[in-house]
Amino acid sequence: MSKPLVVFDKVEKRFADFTAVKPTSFEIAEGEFLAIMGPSGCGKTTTLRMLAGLEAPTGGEIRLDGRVMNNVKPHERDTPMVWQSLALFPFMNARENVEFGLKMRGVDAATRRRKALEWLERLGIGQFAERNVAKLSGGQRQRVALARSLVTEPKILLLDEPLSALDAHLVIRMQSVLTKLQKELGITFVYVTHSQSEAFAMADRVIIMAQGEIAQIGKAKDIYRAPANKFVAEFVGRNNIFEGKVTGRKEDAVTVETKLGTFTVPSSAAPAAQAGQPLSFVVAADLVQVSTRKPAAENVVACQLISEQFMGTTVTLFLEADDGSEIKVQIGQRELETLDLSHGGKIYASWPSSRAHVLAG
Amino acid sequence: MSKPLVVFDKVEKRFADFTAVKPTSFEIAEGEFLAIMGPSGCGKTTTLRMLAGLEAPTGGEIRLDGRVMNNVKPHERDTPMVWQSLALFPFMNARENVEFGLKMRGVDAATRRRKALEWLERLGIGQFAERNVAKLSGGQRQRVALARSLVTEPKILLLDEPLSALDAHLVIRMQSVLTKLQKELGITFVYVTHSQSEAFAMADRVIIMAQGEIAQIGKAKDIYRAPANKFVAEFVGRNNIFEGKVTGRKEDAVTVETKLGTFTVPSSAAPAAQAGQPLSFVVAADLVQVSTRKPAAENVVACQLISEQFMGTTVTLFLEADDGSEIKVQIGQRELETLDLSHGGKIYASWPSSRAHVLAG
Amino acid sequence: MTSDKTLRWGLYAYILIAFCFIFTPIIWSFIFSFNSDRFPTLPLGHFTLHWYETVLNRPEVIEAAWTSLIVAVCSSLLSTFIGFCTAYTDHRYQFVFKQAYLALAMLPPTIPLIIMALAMLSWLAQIGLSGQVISIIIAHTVLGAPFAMAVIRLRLNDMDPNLEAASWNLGASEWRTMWEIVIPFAKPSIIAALCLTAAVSFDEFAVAWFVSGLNKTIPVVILEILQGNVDPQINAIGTFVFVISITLIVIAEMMMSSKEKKEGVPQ
Amino acid sequence: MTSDKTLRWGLYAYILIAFCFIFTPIIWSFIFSFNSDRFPTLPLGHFTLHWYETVLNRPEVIEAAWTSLIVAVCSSLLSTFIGFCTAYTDHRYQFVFKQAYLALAMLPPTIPLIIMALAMLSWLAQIGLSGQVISIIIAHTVLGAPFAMAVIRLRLNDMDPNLEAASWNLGASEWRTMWEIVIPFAKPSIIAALCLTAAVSFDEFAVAWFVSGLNKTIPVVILEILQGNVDPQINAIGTFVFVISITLIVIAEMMMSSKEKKEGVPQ
Repeated sequence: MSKPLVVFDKVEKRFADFTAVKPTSFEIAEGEFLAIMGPSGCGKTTTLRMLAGLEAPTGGEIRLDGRVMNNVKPHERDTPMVWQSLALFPFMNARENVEFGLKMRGVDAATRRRKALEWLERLGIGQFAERNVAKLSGGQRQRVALARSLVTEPKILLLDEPLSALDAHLVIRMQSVLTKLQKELGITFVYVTHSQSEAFAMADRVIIMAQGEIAQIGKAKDIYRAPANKFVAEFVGRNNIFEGKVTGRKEDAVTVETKLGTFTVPSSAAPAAQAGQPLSFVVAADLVQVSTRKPAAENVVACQLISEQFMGTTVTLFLEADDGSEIKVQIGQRELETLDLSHGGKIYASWPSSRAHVLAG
Repeated sequence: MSKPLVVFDKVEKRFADFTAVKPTSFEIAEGEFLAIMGPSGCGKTTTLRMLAGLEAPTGGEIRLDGRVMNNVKPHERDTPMVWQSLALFPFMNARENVEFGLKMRGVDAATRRRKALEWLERLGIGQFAERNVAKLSGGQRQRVALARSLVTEPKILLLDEPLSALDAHLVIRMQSVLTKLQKELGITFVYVTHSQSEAFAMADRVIIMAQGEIAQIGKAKDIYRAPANKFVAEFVGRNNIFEGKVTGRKEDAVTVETKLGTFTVPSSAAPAAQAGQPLSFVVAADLVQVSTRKPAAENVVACQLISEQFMGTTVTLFLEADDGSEIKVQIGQRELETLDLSHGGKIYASWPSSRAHVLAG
Repeated sequence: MTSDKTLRWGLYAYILIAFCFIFTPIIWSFIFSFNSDRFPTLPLGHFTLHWYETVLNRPEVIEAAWTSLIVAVCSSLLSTFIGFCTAYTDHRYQFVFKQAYLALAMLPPTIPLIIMALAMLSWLAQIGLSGQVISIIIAHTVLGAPFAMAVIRLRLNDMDPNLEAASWNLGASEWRTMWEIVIPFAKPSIIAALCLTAAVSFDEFAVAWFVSGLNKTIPVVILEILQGNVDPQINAIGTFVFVISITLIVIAEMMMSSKEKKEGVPQ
Repeated sequence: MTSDKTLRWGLYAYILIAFCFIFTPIIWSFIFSFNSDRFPTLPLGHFTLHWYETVLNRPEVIEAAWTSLIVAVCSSLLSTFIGFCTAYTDHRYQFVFKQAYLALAMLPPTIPLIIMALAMLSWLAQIGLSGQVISIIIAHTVLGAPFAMAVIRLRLNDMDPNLEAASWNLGASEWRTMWEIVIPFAKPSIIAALCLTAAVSFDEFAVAWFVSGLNKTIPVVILEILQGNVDPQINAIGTFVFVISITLIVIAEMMMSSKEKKEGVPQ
């Protein structure tokens, strides 16, 4: 990891009646693509706005390139932002929008015109330079917003859910534009989103925030494979979470008693577990098997099929165990057709112990 | 299939300047759960509104239970509808909303009160009967709307994208409520939706509409496995569509030349194909394999990785072939981790010929 | 933020000017309507209801109050009815020249009152309606209907277009739906329109004066008294008119803003 | 649908009444302002500009036109400035008692003009400003500012709250942002507010009459001429005032509706 460009040092933001961001510390390396993800109200946008100077931290220190930024006004920073609403100036055409940042920096008319056109060209919308922004399509407006932020050649670009208003197929297109651009320019991107797909597809590192705190920070792969806690396990995806108490310990397995029954987890996953201690573990929905006859597996739960959700070629089955708790199973649509699942009939969900991931704490 | 409750006989709806529904014929059996699905503007909602009498057909005949309905006014039909916006009466409480249909039919106050409370109870919101509908949650409002439509014990219930305003987890819940209800009551449901997941999870049969016409009608499984034409193949899901010309025919395979290269399809899938004829085929995204080294498979395309989309534990890779056309591949997130895909590197997509589904026409 | 103070100053300055030139005079005349001295001087004399008594003993004031009341009630009912019909027609139907009709329907309040009064004066004389109460009622109805329409239209615009269809769908005929759904939904705005048009009629002076003849309304009588001698009776009548108008307008405002609370849907 | 005709009838009936009682009289007086006969009788005499000429030769009319112009220009500038400041303050800042301030700021147009005029008459006499042009300007400014504020506020409400932040974010200071972003964005509504407040001032009669003293505005002069003898000159002045007011209001309307086109974002 190269030297940190941004340092958040116990940064905190309290409003009159609630705390948006609890004291939070992290670093962003130069040239990194960092995504900050979380449900709405988790403090991710406030964090970004503090970096842009639109909110003043009530505690801690934000350093950008070594300089303390706490009291630097927004227009004295060089932290351009791409807004969720785009916030293009509606009474200007595309070129004038892109020129705005240069104009405010006192660049002469000829130079800023040239640079604006260069950037519009680079983003593939050179032919729309003189068109009013209201007359551009969603994807074109997006590119104008990007050009407007990048024309001043900043070291860092802040993006606040920039793709949330686009159609699914445009999101895919813009994702590839963004990743390409970030690689070519080598500048730092800080990308706030609530979409796991966007964060996982683009970011080098992901921060997951919950209620003003960092719940987990790391590579997308690690977060997906090994959620640090219950919140992340629930947020990141289709995980089945089991909470219970350790009842015994054999050489290779720890038995855990939950309200759904007694299950085993590999002892290597919970090396310090003692009988009587609480223990939570997660089984990803795609690792659970279903069958209509009771299998001879280690961990079996008898359920009823409640509903299905189709996503492309994958189906998520929502099962209900006898005690009313929900179990999610993800299988392929082709696999589903080989099973004879009727609503209301008994279905058995099972998984090998080795698939269980034990949650910390 | 039991006797048809609804018959659409060459029904057509023209507005001043465009045709919403071209002459369309189909039947709905008694007790069937039929979903009508399609992109916005395909005529699916107009079809439903004609059944409710809110639009008058400009041609053809609609028969309900044997009776021609073309000129029957909406309030003289018994075709209650659940609206996308719910359309609950905001100045009434939940019970008064449910009572409305009975009141209009002249049912006495005591009876309609009893029936309304029964239905609210049945849908699990008996305790909110006297609450203003504005003070109910989305899911509760949904149930009030259902109760209001069902309290008159109709033979048929029309549903116009009723779940589109709900959160994902509530959609799942309501899907199970709807399917259960339909089975218990044994009445006909006509369910208009743009969501494939809802249609596939609930309906006995699905009609796919495009530009005012029926593109395909059949069981969800059949539509998914064997799309009838290019439109359905594109609409239904993550399919890769190849268009080309037949160049040769061997015992077991037909070779097709497309702009991406020459591929083979099983000759059983295209029994009548002659050299020189145009032929289109589809390969579902989850049947395509990817590798970083060129495989020795029958059908191989060299591509670059453009972008990814994460959905739960499944990843859709968007690849670009040398000629710029897009190839979609769906693999599991765990499988993705075993591949070393870097943006920009060469990737080979391949599939066995037997996986190709030849499109009609 | 540095521009904060400068801008807030704008608001304060306006409030200050408004206070000096409008609210103070009105409070002033309110106070002197209860003051025993004949001329407005400080210190105040003692509290008295004398001026209200003398006003109530002037038969022309009582008569004018009745005229004002009749005109206000009739014209507010008529203009609210017309306003509801036009607003509903606009809400529900599309027809050729609709924009032109609506533009014409909204025009009356933009015509200078003095011009309107002038024109009506000579016109009513031509058709022999000059000096009749009915002519004031008609004039105020024409003046009030656009306000009623605007208020009711605002409310109907908030109505889910499927609400009526849902009512038909559940077995209510078109007229039944009007009574059971549309009017209950529009009720706050109908009450607001009634209050607002009554206030417009009650306060309107130019047309009433030019057109009235023997049937004078309250504002006309104020002017006539004023043309005689300066008198605290004027303060008494002024206070009376002010209290009625403001009450009507406050009710209308409350009715119009109450809808927001009703619509608010919690998640 | 059966209720269709009945309801549409409402709209037509209103248009008909409005035509009979407002538009016809106004067209009537417009026609007779160009008619050679001294009394409005049919058939018409010949076309003449005589009445316009005699009006223009009356020095008190010319003087009143100047007074009206000065008052309208000054008060529309002042009330639009105040209106912009209050609207922007409301848009941007949250502060204690904001609701109360705004309610007070919006109050003046709801006070009956005759009461306002009465109250100002006695008050201005007290503070020695009676009969001055400045007092009419102040009165009209107070009257016009709420309209200006309402119009500009409507526009600022349509402004993406991130627009200003985006401008700071790109290096513009707060004042620069005001000039480069906020004012250009609000421009149509500022022009509309100028026109509207000028029209309000130009048409206002009660306050101007009570307060004016020697500095009479056009509506006041109309009344005074009318109190003398009936004369087609009145038709000429009336037509003149009507054309100016309607022009100002039409410009204001166009400015206010033009925003919709600008905002429309195609998919």
